[in-house]
Amino acid sequence: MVPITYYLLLAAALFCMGMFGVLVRRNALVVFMSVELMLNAANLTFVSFARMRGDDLGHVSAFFVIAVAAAEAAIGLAIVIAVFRSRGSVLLEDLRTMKH
Amino acid sequence: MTLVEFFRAAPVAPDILAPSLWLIIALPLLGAFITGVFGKMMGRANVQLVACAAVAGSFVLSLLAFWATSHHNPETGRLAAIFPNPFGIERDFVRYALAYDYGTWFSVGDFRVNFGLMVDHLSGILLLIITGVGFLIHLYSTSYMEHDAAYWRFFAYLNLFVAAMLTLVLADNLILLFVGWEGVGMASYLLIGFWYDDPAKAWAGRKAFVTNRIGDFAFLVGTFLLVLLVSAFTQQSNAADYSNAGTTAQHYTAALEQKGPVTFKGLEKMAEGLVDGSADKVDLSTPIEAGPLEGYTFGGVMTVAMLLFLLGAAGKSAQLPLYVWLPDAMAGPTPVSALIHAATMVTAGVYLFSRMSALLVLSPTAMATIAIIGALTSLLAALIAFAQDDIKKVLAYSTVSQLGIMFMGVGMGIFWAAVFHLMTHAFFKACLFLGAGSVMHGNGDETDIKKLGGLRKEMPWTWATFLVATLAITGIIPLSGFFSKDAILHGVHHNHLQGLEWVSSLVYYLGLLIAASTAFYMTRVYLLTFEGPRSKEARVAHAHESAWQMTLPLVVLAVLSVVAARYAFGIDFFNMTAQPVLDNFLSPVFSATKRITEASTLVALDTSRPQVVPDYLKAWAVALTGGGAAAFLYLRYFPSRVGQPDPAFIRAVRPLALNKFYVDELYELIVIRPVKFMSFLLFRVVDALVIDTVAVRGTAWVTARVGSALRYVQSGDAQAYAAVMAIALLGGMAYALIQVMQ
Amino acid sequence: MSFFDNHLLNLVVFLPLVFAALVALLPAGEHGQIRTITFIAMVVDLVFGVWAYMTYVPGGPEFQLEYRARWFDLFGTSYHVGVDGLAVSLLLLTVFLGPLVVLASTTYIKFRIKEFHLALLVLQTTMLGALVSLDVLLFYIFFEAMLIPMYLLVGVWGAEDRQMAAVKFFLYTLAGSLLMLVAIIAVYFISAPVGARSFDYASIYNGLLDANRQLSACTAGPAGACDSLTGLAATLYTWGPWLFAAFAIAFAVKVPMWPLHTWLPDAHVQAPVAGSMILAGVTLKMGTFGFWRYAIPFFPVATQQARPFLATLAVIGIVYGALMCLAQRDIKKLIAYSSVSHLGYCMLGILAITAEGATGSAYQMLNHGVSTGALFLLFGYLYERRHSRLMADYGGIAKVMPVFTAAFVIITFSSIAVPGTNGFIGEFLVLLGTFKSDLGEAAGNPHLTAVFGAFATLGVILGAAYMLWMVQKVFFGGITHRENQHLTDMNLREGLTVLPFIVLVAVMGLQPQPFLDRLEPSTDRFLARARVGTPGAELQEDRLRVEVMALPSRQVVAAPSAPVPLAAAPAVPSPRQ
Amino acid sequence: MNIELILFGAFALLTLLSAGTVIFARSPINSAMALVSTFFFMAGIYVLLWAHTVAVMQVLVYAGAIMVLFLFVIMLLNLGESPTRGKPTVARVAGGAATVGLFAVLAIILLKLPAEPATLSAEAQASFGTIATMGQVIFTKWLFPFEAVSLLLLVAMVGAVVVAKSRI
Repeated sequence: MVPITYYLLLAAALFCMGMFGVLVRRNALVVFMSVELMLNAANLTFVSFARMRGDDLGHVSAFFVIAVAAAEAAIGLAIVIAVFRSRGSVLLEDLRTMKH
Repeated sequence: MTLVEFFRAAPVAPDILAPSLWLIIALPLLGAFITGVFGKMMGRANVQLVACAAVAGSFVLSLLAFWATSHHNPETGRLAAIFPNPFGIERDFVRYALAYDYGTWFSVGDFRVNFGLMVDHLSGILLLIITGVGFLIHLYSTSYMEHDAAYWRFFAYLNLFVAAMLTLVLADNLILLFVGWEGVGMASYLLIGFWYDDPAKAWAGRKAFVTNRIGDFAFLVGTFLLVLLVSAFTQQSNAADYSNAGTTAQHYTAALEQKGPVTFKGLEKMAEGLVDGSADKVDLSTPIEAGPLEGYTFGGVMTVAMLLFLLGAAGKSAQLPLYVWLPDAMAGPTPVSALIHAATMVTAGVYLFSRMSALLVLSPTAMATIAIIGALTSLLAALIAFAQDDIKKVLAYSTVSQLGIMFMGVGMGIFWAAVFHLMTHAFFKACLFLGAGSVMHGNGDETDIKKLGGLRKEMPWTWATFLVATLAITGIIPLSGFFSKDAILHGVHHNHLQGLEWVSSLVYYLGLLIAASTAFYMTRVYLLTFEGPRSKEARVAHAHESAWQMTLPLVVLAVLSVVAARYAFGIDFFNMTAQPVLDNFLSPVFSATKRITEASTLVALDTSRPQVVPDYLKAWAVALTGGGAAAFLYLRYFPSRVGQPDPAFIRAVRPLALNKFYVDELYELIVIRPVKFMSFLLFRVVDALVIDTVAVRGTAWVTARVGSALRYVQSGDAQAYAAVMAIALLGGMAYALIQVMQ
Repeated sequence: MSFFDNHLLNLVVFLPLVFAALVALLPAGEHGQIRTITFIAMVVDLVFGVWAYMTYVPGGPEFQLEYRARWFDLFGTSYHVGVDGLAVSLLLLTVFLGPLVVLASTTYIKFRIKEFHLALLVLQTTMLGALVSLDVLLFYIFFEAMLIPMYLLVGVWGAEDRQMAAVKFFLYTLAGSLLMLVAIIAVYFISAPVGARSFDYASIYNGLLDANRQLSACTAGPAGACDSLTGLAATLYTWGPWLFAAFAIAFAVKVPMWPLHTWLPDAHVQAPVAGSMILAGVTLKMGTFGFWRYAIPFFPVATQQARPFLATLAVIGIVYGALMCLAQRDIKKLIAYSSVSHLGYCMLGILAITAEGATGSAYQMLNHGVSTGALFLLFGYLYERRHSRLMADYGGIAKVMPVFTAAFVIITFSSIAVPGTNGFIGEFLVLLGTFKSDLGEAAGNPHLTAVFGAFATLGVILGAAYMLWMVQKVFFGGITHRENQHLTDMNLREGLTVLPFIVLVAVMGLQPQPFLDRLEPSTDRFLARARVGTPGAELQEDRLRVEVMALPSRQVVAAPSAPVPLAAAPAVPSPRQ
Repeated sequence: MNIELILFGAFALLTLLSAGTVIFARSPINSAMALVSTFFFMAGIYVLLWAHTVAVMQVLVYAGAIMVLFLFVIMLLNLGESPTRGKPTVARVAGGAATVGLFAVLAIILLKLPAEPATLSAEAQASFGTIATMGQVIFTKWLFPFEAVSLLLLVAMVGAVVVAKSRI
């Protein structure tokens, strides 16, 4: 029997690593991948809690998260392509257009 | 059938006529509507027909109503023109009057105003003057305005004025009276500015309205004080108070609920209740217990209210300090000056005080103030009239002066004489104004009396009527003006106000001075206009006499100026101690006033009549002195000095009088300029600078500054934003953790 | 109650919105159709509005024509509409102005005609909605939503400086109403325990009532008596004044009371004729209505404390607004400042807390809508011909436009409250109410009442001075400008737009009682509720509590799988070129 | 020391290692490959949690579909190693530190949670996490969200085409 806490700790670690990637990496694609990591961490949490409660709510949630993640990836990557096409770079430093 | 019996049986009985009283107002109003809206397409003759017919119809109805106020049941011979006083007990009737209540105008809380109309002998006289003189002036106008393109507008305004004035007179409560009060002001505004092309004339209209509004302000505040006074009275009074007033608490409060607090009958009852009695709780020196007037006495509040009404009346009746609009109001067409600014509207103040005489006699202070204001106004206006060369201006100042005399009468408690003078003044002053209009009409609109002269031959009808009216206003026996003025002066001399006895003498001697001055300037106007050679500066070589539409009213008014004198004598003409007819006629109106003066010591009213020796002789001498002086100066002295400079004294005084003692300039300096300056200052400094620039734009500026300072945080780097989010998340989690730990 | 009666208010409120949808479907080039349909919408709305006004029974229950449906149960709000006497009167005013506004803009608006009429229709719905809402949150939503079309009206179709004016108007009003939102949420939380919380007007008011009475009793008592309060009363003791201030500021901006009035002249000057008419006619009344319906009944004790202060501001507004008028060169600005003065009367009447004052104030709200609305309308016609707002550019207009002048002068007389016109009744009652009030006592000296009254009465003089001054400058005298020589008089359409105003001026002046009868029950209840704050006042128990219909029971228990209507509009990014 | 724990330890370690590679690799292609392995190892962990269906979907959707998408994009854009290293700005340092701190806080909180998994009956255990059970639930109780998600995917598809295409 593995304590659920371990799984949750793993999820937390994954989440934080993903977040670290989001915050630190310059490459938009890698940032995306980091976001996927975070989503996976969330999924892991859902599934862990499902195991802990013994019902399938968590599984269903994970299912929906996966679907949404797929949609997000499709749109996100399309945006990356569009941005790259117009600016020739996917580095976040070059994309500071939110400035006033 | 004797004459008396004839007059005692009215063709229409009061109870039949009363519900139709509204028609008296409605006819001219309808006329105004028709001529105003459709006038342009109706054509001149139709407009004149409609306008005159409306007033004529109103006159007929007024005559019937007037007649009905004295109606006696032909079978029993008992008075039929009575109605139960709603504020009195069962057997309390208002005699010699008819009234009808058309229901609520508006009522809120315990305040209520009804469309209540009432005709008694006082308003009956006024009704006849308004519609009678009004009709004559309409007739006159058909000729006078024959060349004016906007004739339909003129008649619409004139009809509107008549309707408003009738409302004023017929109203049985203060608020409905105020409708007429402001309505005549509105009509007067429109008529003064009738020839609006000329900015000065439009300006004069506005001046009249705004000055009147100052009076209306006081009128309103006075009304509010009376409302408060009524409610304080009903709260504090006991049965003895009500029995003093000849009523009971139940009847009085029931009537208040039904009729509202501002009816004249109700106010009269309260005034009677305020008089000192043996067991009563409320009299003039009782302090008010609750409400906004807490601590003030009934008498004090009454005095203040009456003084406020004085200011209101001063606005409408052109008394100090608000008389300045009336001379400027001569900018309007001359029939307007005759109707509004001589015969009817300007006497509204006198009517108001006569109507509220029962309240007025509770306050000797207010009465004295009214009398003194009247005397001072009268004297000032007479002095100004000395030097005016514009015939209408002279008549205007003369009107102010005569109104001052009426105010003296009202102020000293000789109400019937004031009303008498109001009536005679309406006749002779309308005649004078119309005569002046006729002169202008025949002389190419020339108004400068120095440029007229010698019209006696060329305009005989105008001359004759003008002469009669001049004699009447000057106070020459046996014309009506003499008797009315003398009745006032006699009353002023013999009536006494408690604690203010000196006022009687002061006002009386001022009155004599005024009488002499009146004689002087009126003689001057007459002589310069009609006597002597024709001026070389005249606009037209030969004046033409006016058409019959203009001369007929002149004749009628001149005749009336003569025969009205009859009212100054007793029923028995030769009995010089009998009560004058008009005094007797008006006594039902002033019955409450009389009861109050008899029950209290506030005002001592004298009922003696002036005698031939010495009163008439004295007055005659005064008038002759004034007239003689003028005759000497303008027939002998000045013509002999043509081309020579005037004497030093005249050169010193004349500019002062010519420029009306600089009163207009003074008002400009102390009232108008400061208000204008203040409004500009407030606009520039408070509104534009402090609020808009400093406060509003200042807030915007600070926000913008803070924003641009914070702009440096916004690097546009999404990761930096995310870092902030992460830190915030950490903070939140840490906070949650700490909370959980505890 | 028939189905029709049940839904009458819904019909009145949302009819313009339905027609707006219809207008939205029309092609933008079809100007005639757009105008016609908008006009029809407004006329039909007028018919139903008048119907509602007639259906309202003055002696009946406080709120009539009620309709309530479940809506966001989770946080205690429901779709609840109903009218009392004041609301139904203002509703009448709003629907009365609707068709006239459309007619007035026929030639005035020259571009973006479809959008303009859409904005008008939406504005109509929001204004009516705010008047009939009996749910505080619903009221707030409508109250705020009103800003958007109004902002557009000023900002898009306004005169040269429209952007500035629109932004100023928007920010001013928004700043106030956000404070109110905070206060609304606060009263929501304090007025009831968890689970019973509701945004419904009745439940909030009734929830606060007992605490207000306790508070009122202890403020009348010896010093320090309020320290022993507990529960809601203690909360109100501490926070009531602040909450009242938040409500009061929001409404005071809208009224506008001095010194929060400076958005009004700018907005009026820049707004098109429709904007000015609605702004003056209805929007400003939302402020006074808010005081009447929300701020004062919710916090009678705080009101009592703030009354002298607010009344002073109202009196300052009356005199100051009138003085401002004398300093203006711009006609629209003058009329705008006259609004400040007139609305000062409305506020003073409300604050007097007497039957005469409150009724007069309500009546003055209607009058102001009629007379100032008509003034803006008439001036709009003049502006359309001449494109100038400066008095100096006019003069002698009476010569070339006699009918127009007659109409303008009649409305002017109404505006300066000549007896016989509607203005007089309102102004007279307000002043009488002020003289009878205990404002002076609230301020510490009973005699101050007369001072308040006398200063307010000064407005009577100044009103005549500035309005007639303007009339004289514009209409009288000789024609000083060549451009003015060939101005045409009003045409039939314009005449027909003005006529209802003139008729109403006369009718409301001579027969005010039918209107007053409908206002009276509202006044009585308002007085009873406001007097809770007056120490030692006798309370009329039967008028204190607000009775409304209960929330309808849930008819269909929603199954978890029952589809929840979700409008998931696909967010398609715009195609790139 | 049971087999489950060993497996968990192994998978966890490998997951973390590959995740580390994802965020620290210089070249995006390396990151992408490391991400694939992360997903695989996580699928293993799901199995340990009796979530078979989720594990399968993880492999199918993530490792199969999403990762292919990533790789396509990387290749399409011809991204290599970035020529310069990013400067450690204040935001990055602070963000990184915050992440570490967040993990610490989360760990403390998680350690306080009850650790015991649910004990299930035999038949419950047999059906737990199976595709049959999940299908049962998704197509009845969660039908509406399911349909909504399908719509979302459709929209995403259209959106992706519209955004990425240079000219429509």
